[in-house]
Amino acid sequence: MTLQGIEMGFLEHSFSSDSVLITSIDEAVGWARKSSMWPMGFGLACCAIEMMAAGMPRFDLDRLGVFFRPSPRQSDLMIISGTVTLKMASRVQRLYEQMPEPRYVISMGSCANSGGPYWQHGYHVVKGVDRIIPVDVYVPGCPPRPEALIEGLVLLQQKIQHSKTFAKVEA
Amino acid sequence: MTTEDIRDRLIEEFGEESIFAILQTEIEPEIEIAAGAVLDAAQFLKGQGDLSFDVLMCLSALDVPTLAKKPKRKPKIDDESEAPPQEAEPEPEPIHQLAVVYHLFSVVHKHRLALKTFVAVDEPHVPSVIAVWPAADWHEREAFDMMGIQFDGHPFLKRILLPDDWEGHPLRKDYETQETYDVNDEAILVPKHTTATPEPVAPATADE
Amino acid sequence: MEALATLLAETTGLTGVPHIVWMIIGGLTAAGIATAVMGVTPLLLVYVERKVSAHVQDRLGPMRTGFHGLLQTLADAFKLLFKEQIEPEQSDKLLFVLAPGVVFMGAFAALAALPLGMGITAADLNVGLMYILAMTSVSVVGIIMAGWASNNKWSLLGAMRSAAQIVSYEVPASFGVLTAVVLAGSLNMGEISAAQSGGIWNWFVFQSPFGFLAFVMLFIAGLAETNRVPFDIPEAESELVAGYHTEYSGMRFAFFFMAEYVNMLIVACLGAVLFLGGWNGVLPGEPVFAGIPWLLAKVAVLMYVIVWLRWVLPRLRVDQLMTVGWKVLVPLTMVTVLGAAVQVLSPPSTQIVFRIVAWAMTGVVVLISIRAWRQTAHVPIRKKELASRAVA
Amino acid sequence: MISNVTTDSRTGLETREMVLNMGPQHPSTHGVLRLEVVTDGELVVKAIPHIGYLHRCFEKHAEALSYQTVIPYVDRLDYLASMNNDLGYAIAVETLMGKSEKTKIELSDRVEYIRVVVAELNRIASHLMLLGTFTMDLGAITPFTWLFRDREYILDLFEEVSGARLLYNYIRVGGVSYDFPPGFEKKITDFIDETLEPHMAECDDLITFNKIFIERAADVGVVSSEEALAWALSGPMLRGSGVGFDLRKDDPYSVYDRFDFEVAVGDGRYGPIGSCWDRYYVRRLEIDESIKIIRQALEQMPDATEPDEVRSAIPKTVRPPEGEVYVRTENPRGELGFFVRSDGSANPFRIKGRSPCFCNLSIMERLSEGCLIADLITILGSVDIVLGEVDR
Repeated sequence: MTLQGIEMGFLEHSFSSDSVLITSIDEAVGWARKSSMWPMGFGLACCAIEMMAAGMPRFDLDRLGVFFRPSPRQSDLMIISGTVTLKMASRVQRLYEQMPEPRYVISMGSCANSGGPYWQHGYHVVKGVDRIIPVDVYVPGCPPRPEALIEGLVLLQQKIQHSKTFAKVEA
Repeated sequence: MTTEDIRDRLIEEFGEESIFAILQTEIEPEIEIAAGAVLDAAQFLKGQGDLSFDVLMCLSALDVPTLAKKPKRKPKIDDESEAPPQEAEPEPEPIHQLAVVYHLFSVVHKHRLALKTFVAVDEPHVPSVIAVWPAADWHEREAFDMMGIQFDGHPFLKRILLPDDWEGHPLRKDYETQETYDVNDEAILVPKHTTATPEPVAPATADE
Repeated sequence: MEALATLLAETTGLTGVPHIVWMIIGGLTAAGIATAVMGVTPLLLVYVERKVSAHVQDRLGPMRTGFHGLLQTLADAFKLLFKEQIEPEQSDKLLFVLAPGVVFMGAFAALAALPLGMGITAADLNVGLMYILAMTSVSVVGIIMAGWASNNKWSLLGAMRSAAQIVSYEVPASFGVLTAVVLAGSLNMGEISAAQSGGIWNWFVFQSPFGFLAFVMLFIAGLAETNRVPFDIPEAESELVAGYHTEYSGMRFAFFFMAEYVNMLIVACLGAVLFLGGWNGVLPGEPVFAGIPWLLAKVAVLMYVIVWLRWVLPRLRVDQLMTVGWKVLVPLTMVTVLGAAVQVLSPPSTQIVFRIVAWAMTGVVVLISIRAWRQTAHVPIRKKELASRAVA
Repeated sequence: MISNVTTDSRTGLETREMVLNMGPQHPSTHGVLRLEVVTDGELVVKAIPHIGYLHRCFEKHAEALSYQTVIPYVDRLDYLASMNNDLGYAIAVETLMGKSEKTKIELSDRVEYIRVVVAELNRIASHLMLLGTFTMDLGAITPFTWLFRDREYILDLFEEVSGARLLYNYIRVGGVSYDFPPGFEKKITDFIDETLEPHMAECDDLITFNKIFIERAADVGVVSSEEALAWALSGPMLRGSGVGFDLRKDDPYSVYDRFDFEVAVGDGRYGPIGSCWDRYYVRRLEIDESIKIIRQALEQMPDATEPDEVRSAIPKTVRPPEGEVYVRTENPRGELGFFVRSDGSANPFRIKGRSPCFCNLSIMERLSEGCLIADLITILGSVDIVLGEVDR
């Protein structure tokens, strides 16, 4: 597929080239998406406390338009905040599948990145959430400070802004 | 009431074939008891007014595979009373045993006691004490999950922490970590402590 | 619409054009205005809600999208437009797609009869009030459709709760509205508002203690009908995930969201028009064009109270909600209707007593509210309040 | 699936119980708890907790690591009260070391006081979090943000002393990792005087004595004192039921016997003793008691005599003599016990953590019988679970 992987229905094949119009539409859509990232309010472990702290008065993710939604259907972003265990893995996968496109994943903390401190003897720990779902941004730390999570969100914003929805991408 | 007194009371009630040595006196008074006598002893300890151990603080399971290989461990703890039968033999075979420890506390008298029982690993049967202390419910399920101890009379003895399809009992000393696990019919690699590098899945929403 | 057509005909001076043309043009204009209101108001209200909530909670709220986050909800809406719309596999596809439309339509249709000023109504109906009450109840059908079609147990529970709640609170709301009808002697919103002209002392809240009580009851019932805290049990986030719209994504979810805010607007508007004097100012004899700002100001205050309450109160339980509705609000609103009738029939010389009681009640409630507001509203205000209490 | 079918004798219609799956992803299961809820409409027939979604193999790790390096894993058990966990573990290992004269560790008084101060500060932080999440479960969002803001100040203090915000790794076997920085005592008292105490008064105004809040929480999830003991409940769960048992008072560890404080007990002010409100209020009062302890500890604390005093007692390799101990301390959530068995080597032979949440949660199935879905959330909130500790 030459166009980007996102299903856009009738819009998908109606633009043929990288015109100024399409570039501007891309920019506008990118702006809207990056300004309004709604993560799923979904905590796993210790990192979830820091994720909550990031949404609370001191750090206030609402400044960036980040606004926690309880239902996966209404969220754009999943923050894997903590250790994913084998028992939990299928649930995480299902939640990811329930989210509508375009969807993004931030892997927060060492456990989600690679198993972290539980790498060595964790017989029940998934050694990195990227074994089960694709990840866009990794935030290191155990647990990452809220500032680190905000940095991760800003990185994801940049990624969204630069991605193309309508314009052709050189293969 | 000292630990000796409690042991004497227990021996009086259940006989010497069920109640064994005091394993430890300072900090944590601990009495060894035969697996078959656990439930009766529990009822006795809770019911007697001057004992009234009304709280089961903790129930722990232990795996003691090397116990018989190091016979000098036991005498240090126990000095005067008769030793457990499996340790009385002069040249013991290495026996793989499991143990269950009950930590009891009495809110009324503010005294505590630990009961310990040993079972063979191939027939790990201990009577459940749920009827005496309801708190034992989840503790026993956990001990079953982690160590594979069968609590006879437990109404719902299923795995509690691990998934139902898990193989083995991870806290046993001879447990081998399984290498893959099926998540939604898709095997996930559970790498052992090696230098294997994880292979990330390609993101569905590709960038650029 | 009639008034608008006449207004258009008079202002343009084209008397030769047949009246029906003006009716059509007027209707389209009114529809255009209503659509614009419908589209813009929720955007604005969501922004206000997020800002107010942030300030109540010692936060800043949206700051990065536009000046002080002014474009935040625009970005949200734009994003939702370009979002995948999921239809769950096991869902009832037709109902699932229809439900947001029905909910949206109910709120949208009710807007038609809302007056914004003297004679400025899309449809100036004789039974405007009954029409609004009927239309706001249509959305409950949509909510049940959504809950059923989603094939999700949380959605179903949310929808059932919502149905029970809206049907229950329709009764006290109607009685509350009826009190104003009795006091004014008309079902037409314009005439009810006109009956309160001539200064602040003629507003129903100040004219009659029953008017004031009915206003409070109507406001509470309105909170319940729009699923706002403390009556937000149909979408109780901590209990039912997101209630009846758990399975909705993208623009369909946005429809539910917008309908909720338009319903809030309708409740605030009803309260202002029926009891707070509508478009009449504080002093008698104000110019006609001052009507719209006055009405908007009153609506804004009521909206602020609705938003503020949401962020400082816990929520009731289902059975408590029913208790409040059936055992407290219904009898009390019945009393207000009867009381209003008594007041209307009693001789003019006794009216002064009713007025004094009404002023006293209003005063007490306003004072309590201001104190509560100072404790919760905004950091600097709250700090001052804390300091003053520490001294005392 | 457990599902009873009852048939109406007149209409012949079948009524089937609905099985709801609450969690592991649900806004108010406080992590990854899963409840299998059998409901009859809004009524809960039974709720069966399923745990283990965060089983991180703590006990297996502990067997493979040396005594000091287990501490980071202990931190991650109850990640809201790391200091208290560390304290419990350190005391357990020190008691085990004390079994032999050779390995006995003598702690200086300053170390003991530092431990008490940080543990009590962490207790406050943890309770602030609980009060917040509990009110959020009941639908009030603002108290949560306010209390979280106050918690941040405590985290600032911890950051200064240990370098970390959440998981401190601060209390070690045989001491603490660093002494207090200069002027730290004053910072603590300033924080308590100027921030914590006024803000707690504010919290009481906003939520503790809120009518709706009391209606929701009192008379719900009542645990009698006999039941609490039989199920081995501990901490605020036990004290809320009217049993004044606090390990700091009844089985003092560290230097807790030197302080004058009271044990908060549920008094059934609104409804029966042992309700959710009682448990909430016990935690609220414990914040005040912790403040008392901190003040006394800071007063009694001896000055630092030499720079490395707090660390000098830590041996290079901790090798306790053979034996077993079960040591319990009062965690914010209740009795945290560590069963440690040593075989004389540098690694523990077996560590079992007796986590308070694990035991407190086991009564959930009993408590949930016959309540409403909304009450289920209230009860779960009042149990105050941290899944890291339940699942270990």
